[in-house]
Amino acid sequence: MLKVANLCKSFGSLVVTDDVSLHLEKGERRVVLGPNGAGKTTLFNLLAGEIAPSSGDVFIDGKSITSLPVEARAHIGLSRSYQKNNLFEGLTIGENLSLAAAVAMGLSGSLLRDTHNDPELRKVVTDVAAQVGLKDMLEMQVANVSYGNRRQLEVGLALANGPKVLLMDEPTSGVGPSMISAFHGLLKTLPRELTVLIIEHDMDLAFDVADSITVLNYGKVVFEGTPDETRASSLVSEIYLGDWDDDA
Amino acid sequence: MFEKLKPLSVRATLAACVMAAGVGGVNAGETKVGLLLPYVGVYAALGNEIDAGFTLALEESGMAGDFVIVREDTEVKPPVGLAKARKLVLEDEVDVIVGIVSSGVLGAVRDFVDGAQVPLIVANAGNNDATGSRCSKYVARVSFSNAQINRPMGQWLYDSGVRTAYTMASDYAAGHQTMAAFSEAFIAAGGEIVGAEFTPFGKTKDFGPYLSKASAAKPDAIYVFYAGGEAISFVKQYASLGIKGDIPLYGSGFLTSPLYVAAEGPAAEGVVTGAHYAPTLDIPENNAFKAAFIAKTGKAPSEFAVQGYDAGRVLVEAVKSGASGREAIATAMSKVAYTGPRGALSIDPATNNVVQNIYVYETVAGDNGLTQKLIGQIDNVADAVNGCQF
Amino acid sequence: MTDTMAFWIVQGLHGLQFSMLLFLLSVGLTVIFGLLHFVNLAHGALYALGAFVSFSAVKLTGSYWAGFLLAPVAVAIAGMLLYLGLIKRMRNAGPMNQVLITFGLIFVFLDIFRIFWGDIALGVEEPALFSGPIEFWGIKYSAYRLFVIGLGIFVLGVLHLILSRTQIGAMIRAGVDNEHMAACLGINVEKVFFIVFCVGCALAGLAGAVAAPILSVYPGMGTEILIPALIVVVIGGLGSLKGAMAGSLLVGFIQTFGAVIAPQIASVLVYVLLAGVLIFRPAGLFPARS
Amino acid sequence: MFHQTKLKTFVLLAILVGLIIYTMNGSYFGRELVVEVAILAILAISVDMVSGYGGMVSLCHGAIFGLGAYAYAAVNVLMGGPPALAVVAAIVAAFTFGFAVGAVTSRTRGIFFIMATLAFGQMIYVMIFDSKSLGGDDGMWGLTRLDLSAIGVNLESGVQFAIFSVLCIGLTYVVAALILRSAFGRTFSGIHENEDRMRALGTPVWKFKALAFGLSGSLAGIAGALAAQHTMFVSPELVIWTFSGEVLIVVILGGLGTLVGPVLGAVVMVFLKHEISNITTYWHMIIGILLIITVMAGGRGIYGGLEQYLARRAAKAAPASGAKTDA
Repeated sequence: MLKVANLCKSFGSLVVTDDVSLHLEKGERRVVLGPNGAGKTTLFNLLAGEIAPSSGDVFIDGKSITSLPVEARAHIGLSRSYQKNNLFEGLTIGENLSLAAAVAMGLSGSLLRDTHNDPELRKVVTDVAAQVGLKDMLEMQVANVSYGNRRQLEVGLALANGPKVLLMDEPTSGVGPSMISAFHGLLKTLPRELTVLIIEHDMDLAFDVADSITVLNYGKVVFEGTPDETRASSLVSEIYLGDWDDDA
Repeated sequence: MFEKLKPLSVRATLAACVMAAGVGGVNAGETKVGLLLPYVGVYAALGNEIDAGFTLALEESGMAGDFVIVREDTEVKPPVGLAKARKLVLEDEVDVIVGIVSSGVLGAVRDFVDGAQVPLIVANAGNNDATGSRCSKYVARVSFSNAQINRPMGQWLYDSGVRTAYTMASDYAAGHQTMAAFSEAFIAAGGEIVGAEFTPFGKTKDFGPYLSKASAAKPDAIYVFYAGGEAISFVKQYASLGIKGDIPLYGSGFLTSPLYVAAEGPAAEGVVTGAHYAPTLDIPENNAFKAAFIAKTGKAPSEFAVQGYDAGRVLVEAVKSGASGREAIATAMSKVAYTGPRGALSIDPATNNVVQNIYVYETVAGDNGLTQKLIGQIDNVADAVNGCQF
Repeated sequence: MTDTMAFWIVQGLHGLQFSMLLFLLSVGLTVIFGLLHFVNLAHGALYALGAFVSFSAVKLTGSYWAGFLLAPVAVAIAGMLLYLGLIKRMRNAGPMNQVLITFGLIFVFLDIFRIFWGDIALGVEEPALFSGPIEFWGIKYSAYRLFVIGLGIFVLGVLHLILSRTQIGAMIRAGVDNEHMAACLGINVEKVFFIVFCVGCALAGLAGAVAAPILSVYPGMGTEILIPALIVVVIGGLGSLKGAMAGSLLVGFIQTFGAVIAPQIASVLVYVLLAGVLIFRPAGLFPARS
Repeated sequence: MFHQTKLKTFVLLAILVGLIIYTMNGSYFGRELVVEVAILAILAISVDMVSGYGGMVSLCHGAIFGLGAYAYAAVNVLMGGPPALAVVAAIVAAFTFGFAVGAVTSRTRGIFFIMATLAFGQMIYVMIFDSKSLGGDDGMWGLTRLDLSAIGVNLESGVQFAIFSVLCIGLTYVVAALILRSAFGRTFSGIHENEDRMRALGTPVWKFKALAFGLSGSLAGIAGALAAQHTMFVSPELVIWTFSGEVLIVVILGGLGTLVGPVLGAVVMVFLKHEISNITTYWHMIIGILLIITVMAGGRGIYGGLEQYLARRAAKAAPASGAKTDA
């Protein structure tokens, strides 16, 4: 479903993504691990098209999307959430979700339909809101809700965008244990055919939800395997023990 | 839209407020005049000169009490001018409109006054068409037409020995009409136009590139049409670039108008221009006018003040002849003739344009700054009918 | 020297002279832009103020140089008042509010000029030292215009030296590059802003005083020059000395040679250039910040 | 994001009815003022649509407006076309230019955008001024008004034309409101809120900006067609850049991003200016000072202030309710 071939990115002499290759099957849940500065977010930016790679290719469904701009990738079904909240602060949660859903449903350019009162779209919005636990907060303005709710909305926007491949950048960053477990539950309820790539710090979550795990260090893929293999890998624990202060 | 169509009344002077006694207070036999002039914007100074000349004419006639004046500001914007003209006619119900400085405003107002059958005495705007193809029984002009001032200059330049000329003018209707009239006459007399340039109107700050081009063509003379701020820049740059020493400069009188010539300074000395008025014209009518104008305003009159004065005189003469009401004034104003500050003056019944003398003068240093030395005079210049049909 | 060559050299000098005038005007605008993130539409009005002050100074003293010296000082004082009264408070108000405030100032200045100096265009004489034309290599050219060209190059040199060699220059460069970083480094950003704003205004006043003998002086002169100056800033890139000079030269030469070679399309050429820059280099040719 | 509240509906209807009553009872000159209000209000609505809801602060709407007026005149006078066709031409020309400006400037933000619009507006001015066929400095005259005699309306009559103009305000408002509450309009507001995220969600941002600017331009074109019919004359003064700034003043005065506020702003501005200029020819200065005070006060405009006042009163009456305004 998502294939990354020999992706490289360097800023001047600094190589931040070094010959990364990945292959995700349809429906696969893959977690990307790695210490701070390992180039995880850069990899996501490359996949989403927000920065251009120095070399290498990205494929979805066997088609190269390397030269496509951000918005075209989103149209193909590549959706992402951000590590730092990137929301429509001045709007309500419902309005946020309906903006994303309207794009997915091909309505966003319509001059005739009012997405706010469109039953079809309204249903998508309430479904996604229920999924991420924001069902009762649709009328709240984003600027007035808690940080945790915003993290939920961050994921909600990506989901409402109708993805085939979902990139989630540390969805649980900075939230408390109860929300982590709620998020945990959410991941399990996602449709099985959805391909998900998650950057995650919480090991337990990673081992629980992942079908497979990729470990990045200094921009390179240093390990790839199942959760059990990862747990057993001395290399992985070395990287993590050696860089313990990653609880950002 | 408030900038463009802003119709409002501006009382320019306190004296005006006294006279504008209010709507409805007009006694039988009184004539209500709408004075339509720019009081803000680039032509505000012209508007004030014309206003002063006009009121002087009414006061001098001793009939000031017979007129009620309503002043409106055109802001030199045609849509505003039109809105004000409509207001004067429909709301104030004036008998006659006087004024209009820019041809743009005149173009906008012409159809309206023609349709409403309200006489209009034009006190400046010189577009040929207003007394040519777009002439109207209701529109009389006491100022000048662009062709009228410049046509005689073609022959005059040739007669004074100029064989080749390079023309330069602002790129708008007045510039084109001016140069067409001059060039036609100059060529007919036997001269040759070796180059012509129209510079972007209102946007040209630096005439250097054009002046250097003109200088490179090595003509006997440069003949130009510039007015106001452009005239000041042009004359100074002409001198500063050293072209003054090589090629003499001629033009229509606005180039060295008394209103602006002081700002041009010594650069203007020796420039020869043709105009319908020269302040130094030594006839009793002009001397009396100058004295009265200085007594009233404290400064010497320009050609614009004279135009305002003559607009007032034409109106006074028309009313004196017994005219009262719109139709009668319109008919009477085409028949007016008298000798005023600029000599013999009459309205041409065929076109409603003024018939007047054109004076050629050189700007020279005098005791109190620059003054005008008369060096030529062409009498009774009248425009051709140019398709005018009433 | 052939006539043709002399002709093109003279036209080149015209272009250079106009460019230098634009440079004096736009350099203040662009540095204020780049450093304070403040757009001052009244910059043109300050230029006009410089011209009017110079007119009055010349009239009172009879010497061009009185105006030449007084105009920048007077306009810098006006700028100081504006900064303390309005601009300091509006610095973080967003571009639209800044545009509106300074747009309001244009109106206010226009009427101030009318009240004090009237509606009639005024003139200032060239200084006796540079009066009339001088001849060199068989070329005759205005001495005063050569002075303007020299002055522009001189100001460019001084500004370059200040920016590259002095403490305050380093502060300005740091501030343009990254305001927060500069503040962290212990630079008194407020003070730097104030100085830069006043110097920018003084240069606008100088431009007005210098332009007065070439052009005429009238209330609308500032509004008319504003758009070319803004175009210079956009083309050159915000906050950069190099950009201001490059933009001024481009606009100056395009206008001059456009007027000579292709007068029909000359007036549109600058806008075509602007559109091209906006499409291909939206941050201008030499943006100070990468 | 746009919401048509009851307060908006009420204020709009109150203004329109008020203007119509004023027209019926007013003098000739009062009717001129009403038409002026209408033209300014329509233009202010079109500016608010992109500036208030899309953050595209435009200094070229005056030029688009003038372009519309000239397109009307060109079809009506030069080609002898009927006024209805000329209105269409005005809208199409204004849309096309607006779309082009929106597309070219879609990558620029903030002050760069403002200055780019200023320059492109000025380009239109230069082109119109330099165009001999469009009459250059003299402009064009002899324009005719729409013939609505089929529905018993005679636009040659001052009263009927003024009422027609007022109805045009309502029509423009409805069109702008429908655009803003459509999926397109909401996406456009989303771009204003967070352009990068909107792009990441799959929105080709430049198309939305260009189309929104084009649609807003076509409303400005309607104002242009109305102005051309009002004076039956066009001249380059219509296109002058300071007018764009004045429209922006009206929008701010009434309340940016409220859609009905600009209509209110237009009414206040026209009548205020009329009153001030009766007193002094230095009215530019007074308007300028008023503008500076308005902006410095950091207010949300007249309508924004009204909304805030009512919300506060409602909050006092029912302290527990967390009513949300649609600012």
